[in-house]
This record gives sequence, structure tokens and C-alpha cells, in this order.
Amino acid sequence: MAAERPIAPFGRRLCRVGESHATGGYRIFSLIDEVGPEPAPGQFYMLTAAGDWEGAGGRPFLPRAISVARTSGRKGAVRLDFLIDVVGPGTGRLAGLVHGDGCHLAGPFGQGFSMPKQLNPDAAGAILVGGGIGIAPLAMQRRALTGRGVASRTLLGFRDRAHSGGVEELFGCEETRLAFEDGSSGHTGYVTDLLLRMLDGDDSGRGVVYSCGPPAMLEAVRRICADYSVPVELALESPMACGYGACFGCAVPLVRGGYMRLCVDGPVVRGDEIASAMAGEAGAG
Amino acid sequence: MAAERPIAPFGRRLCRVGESHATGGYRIFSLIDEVGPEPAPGQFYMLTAAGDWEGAGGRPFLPRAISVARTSGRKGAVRLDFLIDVVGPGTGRLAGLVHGDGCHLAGPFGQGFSMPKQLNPDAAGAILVGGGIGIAPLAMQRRALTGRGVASRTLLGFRDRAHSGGVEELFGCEETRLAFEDGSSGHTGYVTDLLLRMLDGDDSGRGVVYSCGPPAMLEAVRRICADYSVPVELALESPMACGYGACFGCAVPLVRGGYMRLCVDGPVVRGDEIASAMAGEAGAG
Amino acid sequence: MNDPGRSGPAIDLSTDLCGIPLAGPVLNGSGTFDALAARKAFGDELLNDFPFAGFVSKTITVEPRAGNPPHRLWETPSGMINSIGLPNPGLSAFCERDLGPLTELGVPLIVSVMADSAPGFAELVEAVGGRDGVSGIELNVSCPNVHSGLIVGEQPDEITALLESLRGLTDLPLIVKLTPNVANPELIAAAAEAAGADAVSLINTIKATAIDPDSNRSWLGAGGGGLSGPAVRPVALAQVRAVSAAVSIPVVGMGGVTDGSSALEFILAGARVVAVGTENFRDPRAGQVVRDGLEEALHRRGFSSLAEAQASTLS
Amino acid sequence: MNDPGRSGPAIDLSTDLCGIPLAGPVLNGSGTFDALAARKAFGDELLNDFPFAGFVSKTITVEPRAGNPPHRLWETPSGMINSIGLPNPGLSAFCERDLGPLTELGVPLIVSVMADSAPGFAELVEAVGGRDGVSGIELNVSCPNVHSGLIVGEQPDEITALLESLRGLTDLPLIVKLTPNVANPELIAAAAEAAGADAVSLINTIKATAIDPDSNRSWLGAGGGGLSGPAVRPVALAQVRAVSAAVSIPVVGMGGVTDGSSALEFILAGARVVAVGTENFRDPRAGQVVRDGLEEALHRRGFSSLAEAQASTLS
Ligand SMILES: Cc1cc2nc3c(=O)[nH]c(=O)nc-3n(C[C@H](O)[C@H](O)[C@H](O)COP(=O)(O)OP(=O)(O)OC[C@H]3O[C@@H](n4cnc5c(N)ncnc54)[C@H](O)[C@@H]3O)c2cc1C
Ligand SMILES: Cc1cc2nc3c(=O)[nH]c(=O)nc-3n(C[C@H](O)[C@H](O)[C@H](O)COP(=O)(O)OP(=O)(O)OC[C@H]3O[C@@H](n4cnc5c(N)ncnc54)[C@H](O)[C@@H]3O)c2cc1C
Ligand SMILES: Cc1cc2nc3c(=O)[nH]c(=O)nc-3n(C[C@H](O)[C@H](O)[C@H](O)COP(=O)(O)O)c2cc1C
Ligand SMILES: Cc1cc2nc3c(=O)[nH]c(=O)nc-3n(C[C@H](O)[C@H](O)[C@H](O)COP(=O)(O)O)c2cc1C
Ligand code: FES
Ligand code: FES
Repeated sequence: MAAERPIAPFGRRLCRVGESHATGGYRIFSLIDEVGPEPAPGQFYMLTAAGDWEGAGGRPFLPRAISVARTSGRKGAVRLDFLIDVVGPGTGRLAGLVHGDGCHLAGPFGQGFSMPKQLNPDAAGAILVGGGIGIAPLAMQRRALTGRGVASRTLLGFRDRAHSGGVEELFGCEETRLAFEDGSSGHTGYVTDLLLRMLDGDDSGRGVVYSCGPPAMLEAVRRICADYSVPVELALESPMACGYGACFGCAVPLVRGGYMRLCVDGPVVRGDEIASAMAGEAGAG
Repeated sequence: MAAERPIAPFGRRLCRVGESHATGGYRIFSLIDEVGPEPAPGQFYMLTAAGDWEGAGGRPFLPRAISVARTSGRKGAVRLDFLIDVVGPGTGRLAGLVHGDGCHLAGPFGQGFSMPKQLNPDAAGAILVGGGIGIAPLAMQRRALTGRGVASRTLLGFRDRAHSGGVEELFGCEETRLAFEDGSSGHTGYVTDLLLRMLDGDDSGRGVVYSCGPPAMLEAVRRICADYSVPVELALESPMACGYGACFGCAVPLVRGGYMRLCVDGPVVRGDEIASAMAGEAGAG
Repeated sequence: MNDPGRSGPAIDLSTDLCGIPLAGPVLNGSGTFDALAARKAFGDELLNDFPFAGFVSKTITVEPRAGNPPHRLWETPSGMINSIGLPNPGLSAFCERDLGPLTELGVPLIVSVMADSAPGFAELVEAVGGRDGVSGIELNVSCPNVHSGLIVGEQPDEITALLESLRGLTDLPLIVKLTPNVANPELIAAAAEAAGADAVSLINTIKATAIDPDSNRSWLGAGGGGLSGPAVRPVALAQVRAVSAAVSIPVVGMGGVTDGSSALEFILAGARVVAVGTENFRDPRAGQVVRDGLEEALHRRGFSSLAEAQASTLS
Repeated sequence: MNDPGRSGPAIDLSTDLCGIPLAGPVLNGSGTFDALAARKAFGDELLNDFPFAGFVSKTITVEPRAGNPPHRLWETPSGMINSIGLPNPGLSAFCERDLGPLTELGVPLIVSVMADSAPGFAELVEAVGGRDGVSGIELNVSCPNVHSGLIVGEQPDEITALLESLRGLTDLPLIVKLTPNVANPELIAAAAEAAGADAVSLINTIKATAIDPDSNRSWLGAGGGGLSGPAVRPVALAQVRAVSAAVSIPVVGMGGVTDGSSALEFILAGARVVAVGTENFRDPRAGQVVRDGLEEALHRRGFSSLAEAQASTLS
């Protein structure tokens, strides 16, 4: 039973960059969308910088899927904030956008996070478990939960300080517990240590977990939740060409056999739908 | 008997843009070359804007051939000025370069203009006939002639004022006679009218003609000079992939049969070597 | 969808493809636009403004197929490789579940089918041909024949035999989708025409592969895939030109169509209509962009109708 | 030419190609670097710093050829089409005028030859094979056979017959340059190997065409040409992989090699050495850039020598 799904305007639209700045090792920029609806937490957009998208070596060529990290209403428009981790030519271009630049936007696409009661009628609250760039959709979901008066706790893990960009900005003064693999602050180790501790101390049957982050982290979260019989929703990634179900490229293997199109039936999936959160990894399958 | 040919440093080199500005309908920009020799008038370079060369639609992909319009010595470096007419993606990129931008440069390449005595031992002076963007190499040649004390007269033709960029800047206070097809100033009509008038009034056996401009103009100049038995050198264009003899793409048909590689044996050719200055035109041959 | 900035009078873009009337010459390439998924993503706005003058379904097979294991996509210089592997619900689920909604798009429907045997193709053609609302059938012949082991689309004899076995089964136009992975696609096209095909479409994707940048493995789960997008346009134009010169049935031209100019290039190379594939992924409205751009390009080049450009022979 | 910024110890890049010792695995593609013209443009600096570990000449024919009428070039998305038409001075002028200077480049010389008949090839192989300073002969087999009318490189039988007629004429390694315009290049390669070829090289350019944007004509003087550059790399990798799996003679891989990473992709796909073509036009030193980049890429991927990467099989 999934959350209601905002419908995207047909086509792509040219939007202007509101502002952009660095945050930790990442970059945040905002687009002013004068046409589209307010997206649901966990939904994503397909982005293409206008003008100079295709770069040296003929890439980027396809648009890039980016989760929305925060929205704010403006008169007759929605401001969409995106958190970008530069890993290649596409994210490089997006990270280079500055105020006034154009960027094509299609979306919002995909199935976002459910509310806790949809996953577990007895659910009293939620735990958000994120890492790296994966904090973006969780920040949206946390706000949505708070807005509906649902209690939630946030656990975030990072390799080191340099890879924890966006936390303060996106989670603001909301309480978060942080883990750093290099021990630079908070808990030293993995964010899943924090999750285990929380579930051990909890009446876990009354919570649900939302998670987004690197595949290895997601897979650990998926297993832990299965062990503790806690419903979990994971926001996955896979290579996407179109984002709206046209190319069948974003296949993710299902437990029941076959594949889902992650852009249509995800990117948020229930932990028990998939055999592994690492199936989209290089050479997998 | 061709002029001596400066040798290009092997490879391409990254240079910085000194300055750039609009001039008439064109754009002038300069590159600071800390490695190469002073080019000869009529030679050209292969240019590739650094970073963002490949653009929307996967073009430009190859470097673009651009004549040098002016040089000036700087301590341990040569400043090269280029005059750009935006006709497509490559010239568009080059015209967008501003101070401090990087641009790869290979060259100088090709065979430049001869001195009058090399074309005609009796030559007492020269007539330069140019139009449009073709004024760039002629400006170089005019300076070289003046530097060697050879008298020359310059006739330049343009469609209209908007297409006469660079004249004042490149020819400065040197005397030029101008023709405008739209009658906006100078002679109303073609520059070849001026040439005919000059040859009719001249002891044309004692002059040589240098010309660069649109193919139709070059062809008219070639025929007139043949009629008057005046030696003429024409700076031609043809599509070029490499500029240094590697691709055999820049073929120009020769009167004696076969083709020359314009980048090796041109771009300056003698009028009597070619059957037509319009052979490089679309679908020609 | 007339661009208000466009100059000149509207140009007549209506045409037909072997008896299928089309409001314009732009289709989608099979497998590059799922109208039902798009309707889910974009809602009914899609139908009010459907980007193609005719809709070609994703290729269906007799049995359902899950498709290839991931990865299925790789971005290449000005193009992409896909190894999707024809996931589809199979013939009966397609007819029961998808066909109805597809006939409601408001444009002629062409159903793409593939099998690895002549009886398989026959079953598909008979079942699909017997349904209301289907205007044509595209035969995707890139699969190895289970009996001969030969790729049907690579062998003129195989094409002849296949078409002869199917021709009597339906009155609907049969469009043969050619593979580009042959030395002389015009020989295959000529064989298809001689055996009763009503049109040919090309190009399908070009065999390609990608190496994982971080390991000694193939990036694609299936080991290889097919190249599409602007990178292949020059190859597609050459094949469309060679095929158009060899047959008199109409040609559906595709391979890197991204805008009006590239669409016009295909028309001048001999295509009657064009199809848009990969560009749909970059812009869901690409079909309209191409259509409007073509109108503009025809105008710029002095053609007063599409028919005039279709009739102009390339020298 | 070690990049001072490169980290890690130097990696051994030396290798050999069917008995031709090479200081590194980067050659030029035939017809994409004219060492004599380059020497004229760049002077002797070229020789001090020659960008390739072995030099492949432009294809020569028995009689001189002027080449195709203009236009000969068209830029495409991430690539280019050429229709150069093999201009060359012919066998005797090549031997008398060009061969001497080419043997002075300081790297092994491979001479590329083409004919439209077996006797023509025989004349070329005997003449070139009898000259000092030639290390190998590349057979460009993309021309139609004047006797059969078939394109030699598209037919396994034709390749077998050609190789059998040439094999006895020289002890020099014979490298067969395959055409990519076939369904199964591995069948051609296997036929070449069986008939005594010492190596195969691929890909040559893919058949392509371009339409003049301003008129209803072909842009290229010859009507069509061949596509090269990064756009074709995914196709080249697939063919190199298929051919490498089918033969045990070494493979020269090319088609869109632009840097160390793309060179490594070809090596992992099964190529023993790579050749750089179109990228030479963008950067005259491209051969060195690729060589240095390959050293870097091997290091990054944890290979301690080129041989290790050459031996690693792709899964
Ligand atoms: C639903 C969804 C939401 C997302 N949200 C965000 C977000 O909020 N913020 C964010 O920063 N990212 C997000 N991503 C990830 C983002 O889309 C990718 O990082 C991006 O597409 C990478 O593109 P690139 O060009 O920067 O790097 P690429 O070079 O395309 O990709 C990086 C890696 O992908 C592989 N790869 C795939 N194809 C190629 C190729 N052709 N050549 C080389 N390597 C290739 C390689 O392993 C490479 O290391 C999201 C992805 C999805 C699916
Ligand atoms: C020796 C020499 C010196 C030159 N000097 C100068 C100079 O000083 N200043 C200057 O401005 N220019 C100069 N040029 C011309 C300049 O090189 C060309 O205008 C430039 O290469 C055009 O590139 P583009 O990408 O801007 O336009 P393109 O789009 O590449 O070319 C414009 C025209 O070329 C044709 N064309 C060729 N290939 C294609 C293609 N793939 N797609 C579409 N159209 C194509 C079309 O007819 C088009 O209208 C010189 C040329 C040569 C050979
Ligand atoms: C992701 C993807 C899926 C495709 N699926 C099919 C298919 O199911 N059946 C088919 O005949 N062609 C299929 N094709 C080929 C396209 O219809 C088209 O022939 C090809 O992509 C060339 O056009 P383009 O360059 O515009 O994409 C597919 C192409 C892509 C990119
Ligand atoms: C301008 C040009 C000329 C070529 N001439 C020849 C030739 O004479 N003989 C030959 O075997 N291949 C020739 N080729 C093919 C190249 O050697 C090479 O196989 C092909 O271009 C693919 O490599 P690339 O993508 O790196 O260019 C030529 C290619 C180009 C672009
Ligand atoms: S990204 Fe194209 S179907 Fe999902
Ligand atoms: S431009 Fe390449 S040979 Fe002249």
C-alpha cells in the first residue's frame, strides 16, 4: 500500500537555478519549478543542464536521476533543492550550475516513501538510517513525518567529516545521531551499529525503518530489519536512462523472480521485495 | 618558390586567452603562445577550446582551422590574434572564449603568402583583395609587406557594415579602399570592381595580387588576374580534420590533375594551380 | 503544438505508411516509449498531447520474458548501449491487459513481435492481427531461428521463408525491422519486399559492448548490447539510403533522430517516416520536438509539404 | 615522456606483435598519421619524440590513386566520416620515395597494402616484403575483388583464398585488417588465421553517409564514407572481443581510442596492442597521450605490467 503519487507535467521543462553552494564534500543547488507539483519524499527528477550538457568525450549524454532533498513553496512555484555528489561527468556538470543557469527538469518520478502506518498498522514511529548522499531523500521524509506528527529518529553514517555534507543544512536542528568510520566524531564505526543498538533497546515491532545510502549500507540495513522483523523501505539506485518507464534499463531483481523497473516501482522499495540491495552493483547478476 | 616556413612545435599546447572582444559582426581574441615561433602571413592554427569543446549534439569534435590575423611579440611569447566569424558550433565556442580561458593550439601550419618578387621578379608592389573574414590573413601580409618596404594597396569588400568587423583594428591607419554591396559606404558593389579599375589603370605586369575571402570572390579575383596575367595568390579554405597532413581530408583539385592537401601545400595557393576557387564548396566535384 | 515563434505558413505533414494514415511522419522506435508507463508518470496530459503520429509497441514474444540481468545500460560518446533483453508480458497478457489501453492512445497502433521460429511468428501475427485497433505489425527479426540457428534478419533466404509463411495470415501491413549488423541490409530488404513485406524499418541497434571501468568484466549483465543515439546516425543514414534505393515499399528511418534537421536528413535519404528512440529518454516530448522541428526545417529548405521532400531524390 | 605527476613505479609496456618487438602497445591506424607530412610540419622534434611504438603506413595500391573528390570529411556526433579514397603514390613511387624516410622513424614499419585482385596483392606483398626495413605487412581487404565482385573482407572464402595465395610470398608477418561491416567478423578472422595470417587488426571505419544541410545532395563527394572516432568505440570493443575469443593470433584493436582508459578497455577485450586513428587529428601527440595514460590506467587498476593485463581474461 504505497503513498499517493504526484503526477509529473508531461515532458521536460527548463528551470532556473536559484542558488548553489558547497556543503561538506557535496554541492547543493536549487531549481525553481513553476509548473510541477510538490514532490513526495523519495521521488526523484531527471536533470539535464541546459546548453552545455554534453561534455568532453561525448558524455554526459543522458539525463541524470537526482532525488529531491528539500522543497519549499514559493508564490506559484516550488523550490527544489538537490544534493550532489560528484562522481562523474553528469554530477560534475550539475555541481557546476550557478544562480541563473538553466537546467531541464522532468519529474517528479517514481514511488516515494510510505507513511509508517502503511507499512505496519501498529507503527508508532520511524527510524531513518542514511549515509553519504543518501541523506537527501531521508531529509524530505523526516520533514514529512514531522509534519504529520510522526515521531522519528535519525541515524546517519559517514566515512569521514569530508563526506558528511548537507547534514546541518538538511536536518537543521532536528536531532540526528552520527557515526563516522574514521572516528572523527559521534560514534566510531558504522551507522548500522547505531541501528542495532536502537532495535535491541526498542520495542522494534512498533517501528519502521527508512534507509538510503551506499549499497553495502542498504544491504546491511535490509538484513538487520529482516532479522528483527521490522518493516523497512529502502531508496535504491540503478542506472537510469529515462526515469519514466520508457527504457526498461533500471531493472532491479525481485525476490519473487523477474525484475522491477526502479523508476516506476521504486526507487523506494520494501526490504522484502528484493533479494539484495547490492544487485545493481557492477557486474551483479 | 614559396616563402620560408616556420616549423610548429610537435603536438598541441594549452594556451591562455589574453583578451577578446566583438568587432563588427565578428569576434577577435588573442592567445599567448609561449612555445611556438612567429607565424608567417597566411599560416593557420588548429584550435580547440579546452574543457568544454564538445557541445550539444556531440559537436564540435574536431579542432577548427583559424588563420592568424596579427601577431605581436611579448617577452618570451608570441601573442596571436584571431578573427572569428560564427558560422557553427566550433566558431561559436571559440567566439565565447574570454580572458584566462584555455585553448589548445597546434601550429603554425601550412604554406603562407610569398613575397612579390618570388611570384614575379619584376614586381614592384602588391594589391591585397579581401572580403569578410578573409581580411585576417591579408592584414598579416600587409604588415609583412610594409615591414619589408614593399608598397601595397588594400581593397576590401563587404556585404554591409555589419560584416566589416576587424577592418579598423587590423588595418589601423593604413590606407584601405572599401566596397559595400549594400552601398552603406565606400564603393557600392563588389571589391572586384575596385580591382578591375586598379588593374585597368595600372602597369599591372609590375604587381602581384593576394586575396582571401568568400569562394565566389576568390574565384572572381582568380579569373581577373588570369585575364590580366597578374600573378595571384589565394588563401583558400576547405574542411580540415588535422591541419598537418595526416587525414588527407582537405583535398583541393589541381589544374594538373589530382588534389593537393590544402593544409600542407596551402592554404595559400597560386591562382594558376587550381581550376576553381570554388571547388571546396558543397557538393563540388 | 505549433511553435508560436515559427515563421511561415503551416506545412502539411500528413502522410501514410503502407496504408496506415498518419497525421505526421514521426513514430517512436519500438521499445523506447512505454505509453502505459508514461501515462502513469504523466497522467492524461500525455494523451492530450501524444508525441507520436503512430505508436509502435515494445516487442512482444509468445511467452513472457523477464529480460536481461543488470546492468542493462551504458552511456557512450553521444549514445548509449542497451541490453534490455525484450522483457514483456507475453502474448496473452499483452492482448488481455495492454492492448486495450494502447488502442486508446488516439493514434494508429503498430505491434512489434519477435519469435525464434516461423510457427512462433505465425502465432503472434494471427493473434495480434485478429484484434481490433491494431493497424500494423512490425516483425523484429533479430533473434536466432531455433531451427536453423541463423539470425533471420541476417539472411535473405530466412526472411523470404518467414514472410512467405506469414503473408497469408493477416491483411494488416507487415513491417520488417532490419538489423544493421550485416554487410548489405539492402539485400535483406529486397528479399522482404519480394516476399510480401509492406514496409521495412531500420536501423535497430548496432552490436556493441562496454567494459566495467573498475574490474575485468563486462559492464552489461548480458555481456553485450546494442548501440543507439546520435553516434549511430551516420550509419543509419547510409543504410536507409541504400535500402531506399533498393526497394519500392516505404522505409521507416531511425537511428539518432533528435530534431527536425536530423529527421529531414532521413527523409532526404529516402525514409517515408522517421522514428525517435533514444531521444525519448532525454526528453519525453521528443516526438513533438522532432515533428515541429521538421516543419521548421522543411520551411527553411523551401519545401511546401512533406510529400515534396519525400519525393525529392538525393543526388 | 613519463608524466612527472604520475604516481607509482614505471610499468613495463614492452610487447610484441607476431614477432615484431614493440617498446609499447600503441600504433597508429593506417591512413591517420602521415609521418612524412608530420615531419614537414613539426620538424625533427617529431623523431625525437615519435608518438607510436610502431608505424603503419597509409594504404598503398599498385597504381597511384588521386583519391576521392571533395568533400572528404564530415564531423558527426563524437566522430567523423571520411571518404578519402586511398590517395597514394602507387607502389613504385612509394618504394622509391617514401619507404626510405619511413624506415628512419626509429620504430618498426608496417606497410598497409590493398588491391582488387589476388595478383595485385601478390605484387604488393612481394615488392614491399623484399625491401629492407619493413617489419610487417597489413592487408587492407575492404576493396571489391575484381574477379568475384565480392568484397574480400566480407567473405571467409575470399579471405582464405587470398591468404593462401600470399602466404608463400613473404616471411614477414601478415596482418589482416578486418572490415566492421559484417554480421560476424570473427568468422572472417578465423578464416584468416586458418589460412596463415599472423595477426588481425580491427575495426576499419563503419559505412556511413551525410546529407548536405543546405541541399538535396550527399555532402561527400564520393556519396558515402566511413565513420570513426569515439562514436564507434562501443562497436569496436564488441568486435575486438568477439574476434579475440575466436582466434589465437594477436589482435590489433582500434576504433575510438582516445586515452589510457579506452586503450585499456581494448586490451581487456582481448587486443594485444591498440592503434590510434581519429584522435591523432585532435592531438598530433595522441599516441603518447594514450601510451602514458595506459601506464597510469594499468597502475590504477593494479596491473604490474602490460603483459598481466593482456593475459587477464574478461569475465
Ligand atoms: C533514483 C535515484 C536518485 C539519485 N539521487 C541522487 C542524489 O540525490 N544526489 C546524487 O549526487 N546522486 C544521486 N543519484 C545518483 C546519480 O544519478 C549518479 O551518481 C549519476 O547518474 C552519475 O552520473 P555521472 O555522470 O556523474 O557519473 P558516471 O560516470 O555516469 O557514473 C559513475 C559510476 O557509474 C558507472 N558508470 C555507468 N556508466 C558509465 C559509463 N558509461 N562510463 C563510465 N562509468 C560508468 C561507473 O562505475 C562510474 O564510476 C541518484 C540515482 C538514482 C537512480
Ligand atoms: C586555413 C583556414 C583558415 C581559416 N581561417 C578562419 C579565420 O581566420 N576565421 C574564421 O572565422 N574562420 C576561419 N576558417 C573557417 C573555419 O575553420 C570554419 O568556419 C569552421 O571550421 C567552421 O566550424 P563551425 O563548427 O563553426 O561550423 P560548421 O557547422 O562545422 O561549418 C559551417 C558550415 O560547414 C558545413 N559543414 C561541414 N561539416 C558539417 C557538419 N558535420 N554538420 C553541419 N555542417 C557542416 C556546413 O555547410 C555549415 O554551414 C578557416 C578555415 C581554413 C581551412
Ligand atoms: C532501450 C532500448 C530498447 C529497445 N527495444 C527495442 C525493442 O523491443 N524492439 C525493437 O525492435 N527495437 C528496440 N530498440 C531499438 C529502437 O527501436 C531503435 O531501432 C534504435 O534504438 C535506433 O534508434 P535511436 O538511435 O533513435 O534510439 C530499443 C532501443 C533501445 C535504446
Ligand atoms: C581519415 C582516415 C583515413 C583512413 N585511411 C585508412 C587507410 O588508408 N587504410 C586503412 O586500412 N584504414 C584507414 N582508416 C581507418 C583507420 O585506420 C581506423 O581503422 C579507423 O579510423 C578506426 O579507428 P579510429 O576510430 O581511432 O579512427 C582511415 C581512417 C580515417 C579517419
Ligand atoms: S530509467 Fe528507463 S525504465 Fe526506468
Ligand atoms: S586537414 Fe588533414 S590532411 Fe589536411
